[in-house]
Amino acid sequence: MIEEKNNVLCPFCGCLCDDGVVMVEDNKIIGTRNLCRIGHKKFETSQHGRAESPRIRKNGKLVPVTLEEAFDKAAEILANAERPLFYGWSATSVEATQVGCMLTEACRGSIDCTAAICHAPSLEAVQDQGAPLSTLGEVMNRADLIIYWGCNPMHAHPRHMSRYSVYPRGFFRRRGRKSRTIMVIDPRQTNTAKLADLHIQVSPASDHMLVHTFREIINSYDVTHETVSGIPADAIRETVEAIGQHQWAILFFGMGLTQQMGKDMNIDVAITLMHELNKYIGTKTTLMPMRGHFNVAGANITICAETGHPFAVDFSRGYPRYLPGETSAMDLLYRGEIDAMLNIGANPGTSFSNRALSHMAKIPLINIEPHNQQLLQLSDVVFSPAMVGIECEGTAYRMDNVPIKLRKVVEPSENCLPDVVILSEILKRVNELKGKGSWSECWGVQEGNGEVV
Amino acid sequence: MEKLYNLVTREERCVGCSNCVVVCPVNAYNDPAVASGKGPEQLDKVIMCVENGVVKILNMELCNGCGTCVMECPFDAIGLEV
Amino acid sequence: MRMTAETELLIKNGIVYDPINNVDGEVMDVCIRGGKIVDSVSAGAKVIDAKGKAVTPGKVECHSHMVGITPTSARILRPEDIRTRLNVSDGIRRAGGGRTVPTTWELGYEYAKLGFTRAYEAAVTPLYSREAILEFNRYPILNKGIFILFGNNWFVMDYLKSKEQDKLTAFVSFLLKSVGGYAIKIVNPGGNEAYKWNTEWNCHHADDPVPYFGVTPREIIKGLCIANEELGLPHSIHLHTNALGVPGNYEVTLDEINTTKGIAVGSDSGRVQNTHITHVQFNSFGGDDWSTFNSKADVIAKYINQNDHITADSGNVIFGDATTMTADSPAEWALYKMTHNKLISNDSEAEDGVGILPFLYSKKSPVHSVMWAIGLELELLTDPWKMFITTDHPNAGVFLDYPLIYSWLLSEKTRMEEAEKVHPWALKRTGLGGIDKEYSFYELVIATAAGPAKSLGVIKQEGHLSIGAKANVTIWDINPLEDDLSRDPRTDKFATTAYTIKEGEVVVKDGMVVNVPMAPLDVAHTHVDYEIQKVVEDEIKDKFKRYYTVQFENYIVDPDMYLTKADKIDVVSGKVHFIPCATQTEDVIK
Amino acid sequence: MNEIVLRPKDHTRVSLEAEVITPDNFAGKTLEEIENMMVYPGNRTVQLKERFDVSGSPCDTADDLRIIIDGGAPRLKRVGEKMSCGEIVVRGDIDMHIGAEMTGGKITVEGNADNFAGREMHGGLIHIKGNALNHVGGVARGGDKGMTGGKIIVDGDAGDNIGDFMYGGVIKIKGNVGQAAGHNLKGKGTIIIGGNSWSRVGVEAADGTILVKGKVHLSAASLGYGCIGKIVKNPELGGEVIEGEFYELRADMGYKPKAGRAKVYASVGENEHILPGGRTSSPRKGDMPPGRDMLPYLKIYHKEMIERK
Repeated sequence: MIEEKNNVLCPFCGCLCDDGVVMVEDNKIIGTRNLCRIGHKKFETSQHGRAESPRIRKNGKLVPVTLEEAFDKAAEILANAERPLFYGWSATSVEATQVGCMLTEACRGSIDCTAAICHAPSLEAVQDQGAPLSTLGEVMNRADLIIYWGCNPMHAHPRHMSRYSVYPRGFFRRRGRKSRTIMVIDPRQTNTAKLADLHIQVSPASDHMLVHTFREIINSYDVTHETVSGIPADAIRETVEAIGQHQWAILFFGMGLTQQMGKDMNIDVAITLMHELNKYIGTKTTLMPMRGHFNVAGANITICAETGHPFAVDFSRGYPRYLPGETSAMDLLYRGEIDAMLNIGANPGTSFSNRALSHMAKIPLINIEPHNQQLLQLSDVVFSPAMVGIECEGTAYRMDNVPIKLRKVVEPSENCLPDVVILSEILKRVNELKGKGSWSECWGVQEGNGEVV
Repeated sequence: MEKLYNLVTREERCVGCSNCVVVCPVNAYNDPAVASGKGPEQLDKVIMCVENGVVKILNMELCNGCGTCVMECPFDAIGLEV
Repeated sequence: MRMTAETELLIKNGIVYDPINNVDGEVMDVCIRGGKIVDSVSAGAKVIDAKGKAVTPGKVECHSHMVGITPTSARILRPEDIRTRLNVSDGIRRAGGGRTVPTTWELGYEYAKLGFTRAYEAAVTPLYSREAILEFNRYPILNKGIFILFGNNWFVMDYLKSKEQDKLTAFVSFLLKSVGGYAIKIVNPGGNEAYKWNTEWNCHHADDPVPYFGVTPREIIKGLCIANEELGLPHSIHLHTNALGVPGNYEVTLDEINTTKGIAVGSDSGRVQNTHITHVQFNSFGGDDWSTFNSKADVIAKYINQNDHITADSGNVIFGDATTMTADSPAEWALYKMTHNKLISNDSEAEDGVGILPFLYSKKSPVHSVMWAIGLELELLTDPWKMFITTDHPNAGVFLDYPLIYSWLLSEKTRMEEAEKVHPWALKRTGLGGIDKEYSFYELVIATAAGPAKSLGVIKQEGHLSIGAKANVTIWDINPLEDDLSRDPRTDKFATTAYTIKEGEVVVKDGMVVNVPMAPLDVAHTHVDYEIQKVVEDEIKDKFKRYYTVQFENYIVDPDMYLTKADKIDVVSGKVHFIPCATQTEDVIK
Repeated sequence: MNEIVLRPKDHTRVSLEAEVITPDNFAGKTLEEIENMMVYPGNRTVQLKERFDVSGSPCDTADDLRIIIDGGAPRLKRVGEKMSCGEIVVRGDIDMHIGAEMTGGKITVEGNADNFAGREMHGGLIHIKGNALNHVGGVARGGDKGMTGGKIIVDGDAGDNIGDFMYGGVIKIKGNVGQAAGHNLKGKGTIIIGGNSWSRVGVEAADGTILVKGKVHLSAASLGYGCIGKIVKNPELGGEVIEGEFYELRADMGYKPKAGRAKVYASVGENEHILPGGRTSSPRKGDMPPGRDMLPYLKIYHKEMIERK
């Protein structure tokens, strides 16, 4: 008989919608309600094409093996590696990331999450300028100006506008869509732009110029050129005045600003603009990055609480080090320094550069991935875990860093263990291989002498 | 009195963003959860909801044909047909 | 070695200091069995020779920002801070580092080395309490608890606006139980809600109404204090008054702590006060602006000495780099306009906000020097049972520098040497020059161990060495009877304990962490009669449906997933029952 | 000048962290002691003699000791870190953090250097004859003070973020430069660029001066539209006079307390597009390069990467 599970969290995008309803009949997912098309697809196809047991590559072919053998092989690869990399952590639970940090420290490798190729520039900009942040509820209850800059929620976060920012009736915005102004700044006429009141079609790759012009007008400098990045200067002046008329504004930004030329400088300048709007114009403005994966914010926060830095942390000298440009996953792979890699909760097969993938093909690669994804051709040890949020519980962080508990909807198949258990087993074996004390000889760095970077 | 119009959905275009569900004044009036963006709880008092990722009409008789949902759907996956 | 029922420990002829039992430096033995202090021990017990060493109960940290969204956002903000102090993992300790915002593991080790066995996280927004609990589960050795922010909560202000005190009490009981909190924390009541509208708005004094809700901070403080006493919570309300860091704010402080004067204490947890005012150094400023800035520590100290319904913690300033992080976002915005350092401010829906900003306290600055003097003046003029030593870590300073504060309190000579090095205002604008009082070792133990334990309502099980108490004992390589602490206050000896014993298990030995047990988190479970709870819960569910973006069922912290290591403090009609968590304190995954 | 010669042998792809290779460490030590010093490839610890052939004559005082790394060491990091005197000569390429946080002495690199050359430097001289990559004279992420003194000369091209969060000292680059030269330039630092500079020059700079002899690709709006105060002839910068006429532009006005005093000198000959109504302010172009020719710093990347097999 059909059983309806309520308040199920959708483990896909940064919205982490927690009002999903999933219909289950004797451990089979039949349908969902309230979830968008992407969320529905994740639940619907979660039980298709799943490997029954771990697989190891033997002379070119992935052969199913027992759990014990797979754990031993994985631990042996990681324990002997000179420069292992632990990548991913964005589509798994926070508890797994905590064990992952201990595993990285035990193997003295480097840990990085998918933010390195997504919102790392936002985190770097926060480290230079700080940021005025808020939660999504504040946006629903107070915001009367929503700015989407360089992101397209109708495609990437379908329920974002209807659940949090534009259509809900908030405490102080009782008329919902009518009590809010929507502004979209995007070179393309996207579907989000169709719903906007004002669409600023900036010319590609010159958002930095536009933000600077906003700041110039606010700091009462005159704009000498008549068109800036494709927009007439007086149109920009009207926009700034329009922003000034509102009480509470929120800037959502995505890959359009972070992965453009200038990377973290675009966000640096956008945050300075937010501070100046708060200071000079008096409109309370806040900022929120549209995080992609459902737990990338959780990965950043957990790695930061455990090791002190949000991503790209290197333990090769025994203590945590953070220097994007030297220790992030892309730098290490691009220079070919990595000699063993563990990937969990991410799909580098589609998102890494060819140069990095060509190096990953040469090194032993452990992949914890339920489905058959592109990275399978390169991986040597493949675990098929229980999917977080569908087959096992865990905690995930929404795009505004609010932690919510993921629910278990169906039972996993017999050989599929949760990520936490897989990583703890590997950690136990790595400790044995390394010998309890192997990491206890201090490498000449005593506690408290701070001169070491 | 027989209705002069009919709500039509084109499921292949729908993304399941539930803009139409939330913006519809009838849904918002009948179910406070929908008024604040969440999924409907009383399915009998709501005109449409998102099921299996796409929009699905539940109670056609509640609709008064104001067309707000048609305006707010960027993929025009929902329409009014006379 | 695992803590089993019959492991025994004997601390031979140490110099024992136990203020609760007025033991001031008597040479006695302390026997420990099964994690509790007992009267006698068999011959086979392990012996620690504490001859010529001071034996004191474990210290209690009553106010510090360690876990939750605030410190972790500060860790993201300040990668340069962790580079100042780096530790390699040595098998037992995990790698980590950091000074103002250390990693969670590092905090546990360093606090245990300073002799602390219990610590409380000072400000957590209920929406983010799941993160604080997740990080506390990774916080070794110390017992822990969380203060939940109520000062700007929409539900609280709604019930106060409609004058329904019993519904407010039921709501407080529900929220503390459902998000794993221990005590009520009020920060800048009303001011953060005003800040959420505009960065310049704030509630500047006790009768300044909150926009839309129309409730004044005085009503918020009074309402929450009555709710706290009706529920009989182990700790009183933890109050951070309005107008922090503004010259002339001592009047606001006096006015706000006067409002809760008549309310009777409703709990038998051993506490006397019904209000605990926190980091009071920031709130005893005199003068009208920064040029006429002076200290009003004597007025505040006199008030606290005369009234028993108040305890406080000092919040001393320590010169050097610090990271100000507080839920008082208007104060952080004012700091931001002054210094232009990088500011993170985060407003959470229908609850409180937070502000984080790096800050440098310099000896050359007249204002910082006066703040340094105010902190010391408060401690020297107030009864140590009512004024505990903290630096509101890391707002005014870092907990690693506590021995520096002890040296300034123990020896007037060191204090005056430091006063010479700082700006002359420190002596001109405050009364520090005229005070020649010096703390004795006994008073120091009161202000760091017995006092906070009593004020926080845990005096029944720890904070003293009488029979049946938890065996949280610290042994110092200091002999207060012979060594003249006023001549040489031995800051290095205070920096690490000779032994820290946590429930009968030696955790720190000569400054090295030797054992890492996981201690439980305290959660306060209070009971309200059923109908009020039913009515309030329905109202909460309806409000959640309309004005929150998290479902009501997903808001409540699931006990069997997060609070597996939580001690339940059950309060039934004012009586406090302590129910230890089911699982023994087993080791963390090594 | 006593010399110690280190000849690199069998360097693997994993970079070797050798912050012990500084004249201060080598002074007063015999050859055996130097050979037994620890260097750190990946998470291993290896003695110096396993990766270098050590020869030469040690001496007691550091300031007349010269360390020669004979041959290319493209995977040798943190050489000359925190050195205060003496000299290091690298006959070939070198990896990251060359001369980081150094307070004195001289480093010459005859090949190319990787990122973070001269990071958070306080004094001394670094002369790179080949190309340098990003963050020359830069800052470790999150810090608020980059290079505070000393001099860096790069004969070839350089990458992005030259001298970010710079507080003092001089950076002279003869070739082209990537984007954001002088990003967040806080103190009296001076950057002299011989070739072209990519966009975002002097963005968020509060003080200090940047001189670009070649073409400045436009992006920072304030730069392009700031008041073109005057044309300066032969400005005197970094202790030397530079011939030629330069527009004196106001770099990013920033709102920081001592903001708006940063100056950017762009040569008159090649930068007429900066003037109001100039060519690149046309709507279509924006910040994209005129043609799809290889971006200057990408050229550096590929050349380095191909050689570094």
